[in-house]
Amino acid sequence: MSNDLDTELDTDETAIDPQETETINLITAVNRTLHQEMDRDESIRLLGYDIGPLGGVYRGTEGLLAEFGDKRVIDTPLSENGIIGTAVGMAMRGERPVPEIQFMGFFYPAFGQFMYAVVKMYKRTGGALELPMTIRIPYGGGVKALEYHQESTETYFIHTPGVRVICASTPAQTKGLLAASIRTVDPVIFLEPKKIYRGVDEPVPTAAYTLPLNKARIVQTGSDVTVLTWGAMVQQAQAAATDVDADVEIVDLRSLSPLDIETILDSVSKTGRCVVFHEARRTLGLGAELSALINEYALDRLKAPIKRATGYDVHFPGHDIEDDYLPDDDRVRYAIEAVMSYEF
Amino acid sequence: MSNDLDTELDTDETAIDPQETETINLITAVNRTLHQEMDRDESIRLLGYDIGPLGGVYRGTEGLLAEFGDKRVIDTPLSENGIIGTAVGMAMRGERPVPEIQFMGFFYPAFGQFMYAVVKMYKRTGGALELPMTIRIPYGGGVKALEYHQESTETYFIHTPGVRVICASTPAQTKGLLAASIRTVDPVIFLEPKKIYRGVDEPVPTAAYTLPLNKARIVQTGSDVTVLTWGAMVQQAQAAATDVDADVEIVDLRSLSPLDIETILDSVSKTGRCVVFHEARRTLGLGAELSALINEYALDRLKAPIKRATGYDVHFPGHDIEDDYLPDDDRVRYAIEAVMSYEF
Amino acid sequence: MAHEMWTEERPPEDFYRILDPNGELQTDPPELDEEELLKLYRTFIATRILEEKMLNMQRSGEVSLVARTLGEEATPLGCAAALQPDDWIFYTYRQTPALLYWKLPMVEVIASATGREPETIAEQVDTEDTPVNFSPDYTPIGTNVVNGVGAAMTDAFNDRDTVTMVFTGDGSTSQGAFHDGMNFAGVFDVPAVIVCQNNQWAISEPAHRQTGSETFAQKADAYGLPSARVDGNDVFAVYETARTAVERARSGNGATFIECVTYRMGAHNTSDNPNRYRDDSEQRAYWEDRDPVDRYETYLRDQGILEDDTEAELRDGINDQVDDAVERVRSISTSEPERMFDTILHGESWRERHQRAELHRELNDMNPFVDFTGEGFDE
Amino acid sequence: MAHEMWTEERPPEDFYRILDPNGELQTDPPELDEEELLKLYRTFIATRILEEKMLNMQRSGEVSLVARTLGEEATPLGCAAALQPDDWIFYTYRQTPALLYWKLPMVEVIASATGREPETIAEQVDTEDTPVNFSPDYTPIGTNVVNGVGAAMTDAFNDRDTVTMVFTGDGSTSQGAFHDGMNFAGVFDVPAVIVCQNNQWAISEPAHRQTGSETFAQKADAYGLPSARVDGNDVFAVYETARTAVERARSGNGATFIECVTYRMGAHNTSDNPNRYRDDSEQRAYWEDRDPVDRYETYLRDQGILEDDTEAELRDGINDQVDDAVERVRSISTSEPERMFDTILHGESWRERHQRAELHRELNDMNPFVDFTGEGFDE
Ligand SMILES: Cc1ncc(C[n+]2csc(CCOP(=O)(O)OP(=O)(O)O)c2C)c(N)n1
Ligand SMILES: Cc1ncc(C[n+]2csc(CCOP(=O)(O)OP(=O)(O)O)c2C)c(N)n1
Ligand SMILES: [Mg+2]
Ligand SMILES: [Mg+2]
Repeated sequence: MSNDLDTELDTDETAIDPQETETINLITAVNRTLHQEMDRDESIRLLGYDIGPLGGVYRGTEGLLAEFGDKRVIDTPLSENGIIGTAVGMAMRGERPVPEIQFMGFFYPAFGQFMYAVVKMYKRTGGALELPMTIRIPYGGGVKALEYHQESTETYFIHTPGVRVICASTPAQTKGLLAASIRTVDPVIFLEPKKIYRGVDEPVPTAAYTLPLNKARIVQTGSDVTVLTWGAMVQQAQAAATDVDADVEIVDLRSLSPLDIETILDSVSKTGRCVVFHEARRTLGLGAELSALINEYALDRLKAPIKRATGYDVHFPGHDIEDDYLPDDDRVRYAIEAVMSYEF
Repeated sequence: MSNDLDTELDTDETAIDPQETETINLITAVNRTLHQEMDRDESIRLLGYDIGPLGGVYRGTEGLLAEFGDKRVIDTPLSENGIIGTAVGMAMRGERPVPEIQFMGFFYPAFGQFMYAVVKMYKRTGGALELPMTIRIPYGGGVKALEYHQESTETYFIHTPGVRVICASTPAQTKGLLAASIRTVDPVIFLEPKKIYRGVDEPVPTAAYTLPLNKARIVQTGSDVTVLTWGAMVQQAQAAATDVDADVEIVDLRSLSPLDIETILDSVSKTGRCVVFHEARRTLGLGAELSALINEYALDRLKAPIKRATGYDVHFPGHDIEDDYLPDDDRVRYAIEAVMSYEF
Repeated sequence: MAHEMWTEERPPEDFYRILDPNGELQTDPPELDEEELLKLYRTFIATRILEEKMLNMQRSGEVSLVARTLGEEATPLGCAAALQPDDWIFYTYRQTPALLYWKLPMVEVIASATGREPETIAEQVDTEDTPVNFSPDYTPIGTNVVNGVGAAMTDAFNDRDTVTMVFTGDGSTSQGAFHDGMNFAGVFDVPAVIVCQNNQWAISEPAHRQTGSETFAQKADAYGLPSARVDGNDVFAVYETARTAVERARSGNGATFIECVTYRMGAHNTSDNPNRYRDDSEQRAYWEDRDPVDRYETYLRDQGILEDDTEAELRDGINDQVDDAVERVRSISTSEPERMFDTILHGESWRERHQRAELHRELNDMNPFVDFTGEGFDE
Repeated sequence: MAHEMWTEERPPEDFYRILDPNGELQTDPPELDEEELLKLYRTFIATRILEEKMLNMQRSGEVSLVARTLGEEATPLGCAAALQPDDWIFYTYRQTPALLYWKLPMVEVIASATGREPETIAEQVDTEDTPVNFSPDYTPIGTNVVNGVGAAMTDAFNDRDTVTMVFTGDGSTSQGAFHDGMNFAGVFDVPAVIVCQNNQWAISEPAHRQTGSETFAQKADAYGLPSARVDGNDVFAVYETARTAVERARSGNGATFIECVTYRMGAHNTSDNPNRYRDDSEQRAYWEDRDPVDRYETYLRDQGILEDDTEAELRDGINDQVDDAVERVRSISTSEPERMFDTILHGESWRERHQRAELHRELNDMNPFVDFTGEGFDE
């Protein structure tokens, strides 16, 4: 068992020294992190299709082939199950593969390897074999792409024991969380909100650092209502917060599995109201679990029902109406207003 | 579009004439139903491995090969994705395939076809192509079998739009629900609680009949607390109900997707207390959605938090401790007692 | 920063060929009358004009994504032409000539590239029944192979003489679904023809990164299926091979796998930039010399079947047809947002009804979250 | 009610064979010294005795499920014997001889059939390092093929001369995962040997229902891998073929696929009853004549390597070893229920801590649902 696990899980965020920073977007943060981590640790290999000469359809792996060669940046045949399954084999031999799934909607053919190997190897061996691997997956809508290019089906991962599910919401978060994911001994699904790959820049420390994999982040504190969210929705929640007549606390979950339930309960116990805000379909989207947990452990603190500002229970729709599907600052604002308006 | 859809969805249960019955178990009810339906409709074909000469590892298809021949009872190569994918092709050509997945834990390699074809074809064609197919899946634990032979991962199906998820809890329910599933125009995942395949017999009408696919069943009415459950847990809930100091209402959901939310809300609004009881892991098990729905639409009726008497968030454990994992009448009784004891 | 490019390998050219790159016959041409020969030509040209138009529409934002057939047209065309009415085609996104040959209205082809909600297209475009049946198009690769084989299984079981043709790419052969489809095809002796349109690229991955096998054709061995390997830029060779395979299927002798060797002249689709991963200065010239349309046109002219004025007339006709189709597409309104709830399941559930109402309210500036009782909204 | 049975087809026997069913050499035997020859024999016998014992334990309820190797022993044995220390084996549930050959303690073999929680076994049985490394066993078929090939990729990338051997069944070749593993093996030239232990049955499905190909060996063509097809009941032929493949792999020339033709003499496992689907009166006699142990024993006796007293001694030794192992297994306690929460993720989450406490309370007759604040229980 890795000794520094707890360090990676529990990084002290305030200790990160932002002396030197560069202002970059989220996909560049992914690229920088992969670069730094691969430099640091020779056992890291990237696998996926279109990650080599092309540098990834979103350019996340740009330049890495030239830097590290084709034994560490491995363009594979077009099989997601093959990618995940061979990555497992590598991790079984002590390496740290970082496979990429091009779009979340193409993960499904790999579901066999995911269920049979990724999440079960550690248990199956009674702890003898650890499986450190980080599966990078761009996810989410808002990019007017073809079917299965806009999915937000993290529920399939979250319901499954044996894997961490991490999602970053800003460039700086991405760098620290991706590095921590790669360094931890558990398999990690690392979700990248591709809608904000570009367009939102922020200063990011140039040195390597990790952020905790087990702690939600309070984006802003507030006393009236808690918004639980993650990924691309975080900034929409921030936008909505400026626009409502309520003091909004925003929690960026960061770890979707396991959840930082303490932070969640603390926040809702304080505010007494909660809105969950996510892109995924509503039925059994993570909002369901959050709502159920709060109900179980903080019912008497609730001043209003928990509302879920989410996608609808439909297939991701055509381009012409995808904006009507996607939850946005308006939708979360409505939800905040609704819970604020409620009286027992 | 099928005209008799609504009939299948909405069967009037009281109209079923139980003049002639036979006392059979659940797996025999499956067998009888397949037999009768195949007799009725030539476009029904069964696909799966070990369903022909062997008659299914649980004997669900026993005798059907001899009766209907190998063009209607099709032993396939050992590929779940191939089974589901070819069944889709058949349904696209106007047939009504009834593929069997031997154990729920072996569905995972078929997740590609499930997500890409089964649940999306109707939508993808803008309604031009219906996809009537019923995927039979034995599920659940309590049989001391190998890994992946005891799974209860219905969440993966329920979170996915475009498919009905039906689960039967008794032999008579099985017959009516399976017939209705086969007759409806939507794709259906038909879950069979294999733990009670044998051992629990009841009188079942010998004539064919259907039960509604869109209505939960009130197993017993009560005024203090609602237990929401399905499958093999129903009878455990009944056992627990006799053993607690509370008037328990038991709702057998039958349709896990879409949910009969009206019946659920009515019951909990009446009792003011609710326990969800299922075998699946807790995090994002269906209990989460049920709890969230009640919170959203009946919070002010709640006299206590909703508790989830479920499996734990672990891999299904070894034989020696599986009984400690599985929710049973004790666990649901504790949950009932807990919500009864609660005071705001 | 150094930039790596793929080295391309040319596949062996010891394949079946009738019409060589210069438009000269190497052996007897298929028995096709003049009308049929011109129909093939017309489909070639129609494909180029239509796809060119769609490319322009993509640039101007009218359609969202276009994957062209450029340089590969002979493969889907020759294969599709070997079918008969009532047969089936399970295609991907790179078989425009097959669609046009069997009269799928251009308006549908264009409309589906707009990314509109499918019902909108279905409702606003009068979809005519095509002589040959088409599966819907689907994005996830490999999926159609299994579905097509399943469809063909029903023909086998029902003793129908319908043939199902399935198209797949070189890259797609790596998917488990390809394996499943091929394997079931072999076990159940289905009346299907499975075509690998080997354009040597899968987005940025060259064919030699997909498989260690020298040819794609030999993949059929694994399933006990006969196979053929043809010059995919020679519409005659493709047609002849497909015709034999179709006959074999129709007469109950099972499925055939055909590798058609061609080359993707352009980008994977309009969101791709091949200059990042392939240096095709050399390859391009090589494959331009082997262009499927050029050689066919040369042949037709040599035979006196095609003359300048026939060509001009034909092009005019197609241009008009394309313009009409574009007009029709432009007249399709965007979807009603509530469409997203349609054709998911039959019958209306509580959940669907409630979420429809939520969306309706949101679109009408009413708060969609104020139902606290489950009784819905009274506006 | 009429009952349908499968008709069995005998696979072609034009495979590689050294030792014929009568124990006579058809060609030169492999270069193995007497010690090694006796080690093979010993492993054969140990497998039969151990599996027989486990069958009894299953009947008496001590172990929960047993899948035997009966009649197929030469395949895993000959293959495994071709490896060197530090190599890897990715196996299924039907390679007992490979485990025993490389000294996996019998107590582990038996213990894993008890269905105990894995940590319990890991903790209570001193697992020694075996000379050859074993993957864990896993139930879902096909999975190990991809994992094994991935493992071999690391050897290729690191220029190590380790060889990975992967076992798969005839039925398992139908899985997409098999396709993936084979395909990656071909593309990345991995140092692996993939063995198809074709025992002609997959539970109730005969091999001719798995694939339309005449042999399994030819499946390698699809991936550009060399293949061999051998008499899987001839330990010499299996060994020789595997040895060549292992050398090929070790010297950096890539993977080989080997089909070993054998026959499943018994049930799929202890929960199966083959009389329901195969009428093996005729087949059984045929394959009994080809038994791998009989022919090998005949050979050893003919060579004067094995005598009655050596055999008796060896059997006694094995019996003792098995008895010891059984005793050790009997001494393993059942698992602490809380074990189910172990080795899922590192570090303890709120959820895990809370659910552990719930279980603890339930086991101690305390209500596990009375935490209404999330602060846990104070007993
Ligand atoms: C399951 C799945 N994985 C990945 C993709 C993304 N993708 C779309 S097309 C394509 C390449 C396909 O290559 P090929 O089969 O050769 O067809 P071509 O585009 O060359 O016609 C990829 C990887 C997809 N659509 N589906
Ligand atoms: C993915 C998956 N599907 C189904 C099963 C159930 N199953 C267990 S063994 C088996 C047959 C395997 O046959 P084969 O590969 O020939 O191996 P054999 O048992 O003959 O050694 C099946 C279907 C499984 N374990 N995994
Ligand atoms: Mg291609
Ligand atoms: Mg077998």
